[in-house]
Amino acid sequence: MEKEEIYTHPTIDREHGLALLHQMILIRRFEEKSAELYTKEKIRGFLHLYIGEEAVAVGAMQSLTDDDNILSTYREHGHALARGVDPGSIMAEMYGKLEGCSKGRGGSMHLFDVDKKFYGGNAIVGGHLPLAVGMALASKKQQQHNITCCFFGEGAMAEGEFHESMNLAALWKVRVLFLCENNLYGMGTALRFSHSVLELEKKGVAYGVESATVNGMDVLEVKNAVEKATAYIRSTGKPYFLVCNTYRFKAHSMFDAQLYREKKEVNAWKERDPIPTLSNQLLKNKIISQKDIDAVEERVKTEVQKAVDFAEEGTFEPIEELTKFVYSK
Amino acid sequence: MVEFRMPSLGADMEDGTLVEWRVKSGDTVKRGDIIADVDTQKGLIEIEVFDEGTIDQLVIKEGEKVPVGTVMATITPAGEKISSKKETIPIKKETVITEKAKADAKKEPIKQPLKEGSTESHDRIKISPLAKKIAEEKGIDFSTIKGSGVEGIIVKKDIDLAVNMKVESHVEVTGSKKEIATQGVRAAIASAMSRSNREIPHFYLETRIDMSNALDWLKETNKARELKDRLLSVVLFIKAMAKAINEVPEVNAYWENGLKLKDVINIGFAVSLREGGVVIPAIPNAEQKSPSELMTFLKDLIPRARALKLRSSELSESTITLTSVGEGNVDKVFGVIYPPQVAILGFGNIVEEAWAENEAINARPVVHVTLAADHRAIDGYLGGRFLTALKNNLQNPAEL
Amino acid sequence: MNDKTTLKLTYREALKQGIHEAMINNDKVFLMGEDVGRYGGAFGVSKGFLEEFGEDRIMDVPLSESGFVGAGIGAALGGMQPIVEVMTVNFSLLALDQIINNASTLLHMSGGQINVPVVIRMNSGIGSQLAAQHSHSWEPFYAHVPGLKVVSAGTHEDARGMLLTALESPDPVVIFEYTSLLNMESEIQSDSGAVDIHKAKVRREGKDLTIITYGPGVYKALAAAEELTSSGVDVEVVDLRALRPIDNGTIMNSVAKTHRVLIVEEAWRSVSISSEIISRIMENAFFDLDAPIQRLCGVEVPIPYPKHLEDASIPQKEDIVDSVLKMIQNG
Amino acid sequence: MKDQELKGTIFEILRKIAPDIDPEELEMDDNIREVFGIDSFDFLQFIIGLDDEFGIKTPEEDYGKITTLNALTTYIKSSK
Repeated sequence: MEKEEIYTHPTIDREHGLALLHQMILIRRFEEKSAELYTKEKIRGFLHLYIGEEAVAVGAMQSLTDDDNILSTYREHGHALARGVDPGSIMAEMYGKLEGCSKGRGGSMHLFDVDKKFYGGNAIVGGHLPLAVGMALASKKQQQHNITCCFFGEGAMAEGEFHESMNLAALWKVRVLFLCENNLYGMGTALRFSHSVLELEKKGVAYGVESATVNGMDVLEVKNAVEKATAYIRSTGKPYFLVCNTYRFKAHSMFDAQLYREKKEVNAWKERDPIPTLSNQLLKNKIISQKDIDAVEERVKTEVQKAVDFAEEGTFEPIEELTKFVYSK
Repeated sequence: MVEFRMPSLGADMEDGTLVEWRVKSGDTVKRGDIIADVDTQKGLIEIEVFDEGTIDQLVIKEGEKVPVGTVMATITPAGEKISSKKETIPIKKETVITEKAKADAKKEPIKQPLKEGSTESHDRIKISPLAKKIAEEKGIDFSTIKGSGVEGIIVKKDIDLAVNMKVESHVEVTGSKKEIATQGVRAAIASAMSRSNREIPHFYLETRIDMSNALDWLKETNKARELKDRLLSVVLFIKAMAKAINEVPEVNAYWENGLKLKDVINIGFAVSLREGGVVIPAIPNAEQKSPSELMTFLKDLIPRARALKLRSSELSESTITLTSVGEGNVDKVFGVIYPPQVAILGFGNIVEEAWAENEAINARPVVHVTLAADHRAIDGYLGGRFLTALKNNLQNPAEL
Repeated sequence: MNDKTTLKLTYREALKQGIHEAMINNDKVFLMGEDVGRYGGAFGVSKGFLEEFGEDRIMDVPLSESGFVGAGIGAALGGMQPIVEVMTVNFSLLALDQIINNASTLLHMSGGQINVPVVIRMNSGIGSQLAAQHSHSWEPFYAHVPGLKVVSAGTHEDARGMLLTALESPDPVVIFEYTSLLNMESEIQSDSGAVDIHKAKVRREGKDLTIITYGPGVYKALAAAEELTSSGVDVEVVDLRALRPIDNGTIMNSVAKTHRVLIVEEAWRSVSISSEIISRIMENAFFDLDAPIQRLCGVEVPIPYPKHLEDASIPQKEDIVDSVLKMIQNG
Repeated sequence: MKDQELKGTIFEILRKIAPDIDPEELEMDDNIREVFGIDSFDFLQFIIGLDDEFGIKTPEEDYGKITTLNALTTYIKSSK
């Protein structure tokens, strides 16, 4: 494992600790239920699970305000849930129902909720980076100080659009948080097969963008790193590039025999599961008790089932509506 | 009892082969445990179980390939005897969108309801959609019509002509096909003549032509030829007329807010029908045909004309018309121009008449030729030059 | 010309006036593109704009088509009204992912929540021997994409006015402009401004045959029509203008009138705009056809460099005249 | 070749030229061309018919000698 900056844990109060735990467990159970529903053919198409990377989404969202824009990838359930998109509307979207957050038109990879400024999952690797730069450009031209946070994997960093966007963001001095979730595999390609330089944060330096890296398996470390990043952006108006080193416990997507990695490696990373990483710290410091954890699990169980029921009762759009949303009027 | 089924891991996964059970009956399992290894087209995949409880029965054996959804094992749920109903998910697939609805959405509604083919089956006739529509509307059987379009396809013009040939005044059409046809001819003549009268300001010129040289040449030529190849004087008229047109092209034109010369010489040859009426098929490129070629051409044309078996193109291509009085002892005829042509040449019979020349009078075979012309297009001077050219051409028949 | 005064100007001048008026009308509008500022526009269309409007509204961008076109689309998401100039349609291939997977699909994928009011202008077409990579005609490609509006400025009037209407659209509009017309002078009404971008237009009435065309084909068809009057052929010229959505009404009315159709376009013949027009006529005006529809299209070859080959690879006025005469004579 | 047979053949030729006429109506001294409106073109076909049937090559000068049935039958008999 590379050396990372070590963060001392500021004392965290009970309420905030439980909230973080709740969000990560919600994401975990929601994703597990999605996997189950996929095997039962309720969800079709592609399904990319966020299990293992919960700390990044939850940690990052803590310092992003309601005015900040979020752009994500196809592995976006965690980001959407952490951003507060209703779980029922996400599940209904994966069922392809009209009640889905994108009216069933987008599916798992294209969740949109403009009220939450959640500007989608983008399925073209790196495709949303220029959009983020553009949105930040528009904010700047309208004297708005919000941040546009753009999540992407280390795979996207091999796309021209990453380099063009980093350069444009630095050149035009716009408020973009480039947040890379480095989970070591671009689908089936390990990091060392897609990047000449493995210290990914070094790529930001080339464009004069403030860059840092953080342990993406610890929600508190991620929270602090993103706090620093957003503070920098809000004060300087300049972009920031943060690499979160994390790991996905499940396959790239549902139909993947994971021939590209060893079970041994997966188990090693599971030792650093972000959920017990947090709950143990809180238990050890006696901030919470096991009962609290069980209560969170129970609450999450109901939330997830409510989401499934909402999706089950949803309706399919009539065929006559097929060509809606192609043009505005 | 809860059923554990072969899971679907991808839209393109139809079946899976059980490679190895990780549990045996009686084992307890909890959510997320690996229950079996299944081989797929993507490789070996660990299969999780989502229900908690004890394995009751392993239904399929290792090595068996089964489609997605097949029951692989049964599990007695953990905890209370019957786990809350809500927990289990109904397996049945949503009956979603009927195939028909999907198909309808794809097909753009075709504006024109496809008309039921109303004409009986005949071998593939090439006719333009527009022409076919008009033919069907006007009740025209287009199977006999020869098309004038590219590659002989029947076009609107052909149908319009056929429509004119049909009885225009909607007279109750009875009698044999022949009668119908002749009534059609009558109608066509009526409409052409009235239009001509309405639109064309006629003026007339006349001349007398000495046919001695022409007839002598004809006699000599026919003597040397087989009986069936004998020439008639009419081919000399046609040839002389065609040559005269080359000298005075203005007569071979049409009027459309301005004189528009035709670049081909198709002489409309008036053929009178025994039962009355006249049809005027065209002799295309008359100037290029020799007298004997003209004779062979007429031998085919005239009988067909008389039997009303003409192609509509033959009836519409003429650029100028030649008419004659036919038998009997009328000596000249003044024609009525067929629009949109601008001239019509009329030949009387060849009769012996007194002919004064160099202060001497003697009898000569003479033909009275008249020219009716459209005064919008040409005038007396040009008409006169045309008739003079005709007269000269007939004086040296050998060059025709 | 009716009594209203007219203005003599080049196609380039018309484009410039259109952008200028757009910039004046709305301060949310800004122009971004390669060499639009200091260089004054690759074809001189935006010369003087940097001095007049400043760097903030006339943005020179690096050669990162995917990047800056994507950013333009992003800016439209963010509430601005960008005019994104892709120097030539040939470079737009690099930005296709942004145009197709973002601009034209976000509205639909988001279930109607997101509009993308971006206008993308592209100089296009053949002429001055730029060879294969610089002589593309991608109208058929863009016209295939639901979610985009695609228009072709084949006349000075449209070069002057299409941009203004396009900027009003809440949905992405792609405007094809033509290098071969830039220096051409013509007359437009002096008060000529915004024009419709959804309807085709009969540029010349006629009764014997309809020529359907767009882009550089328009002036060529009009010239051919003029020449054909001397052989007594009266040709109607329909300028498509809108390549998506295509205006069926004007097309079918003309077919119903003349019963004969010749389609002229510079793009490659297979899977082209003409292929689409023929299908629509078959579907909607089959019984008005008195002869098979003919078309003159680009020869299916990467556009060759030599002038005579380049000229031979697209329909010229003479080809149009010959085709019409052949169609008329064949009945 | 008896008169009756001769007339039958002549009628046959006439029917070939003008299918819709009825030769029976013809009186022996009627002018055939006028009664049936046979123009110079049809008459040439008639002459060719005589040649086919009777092998008579009627020269143009003799056209005037065969205007009626009577004249025609005598002419044919005399030329055989």
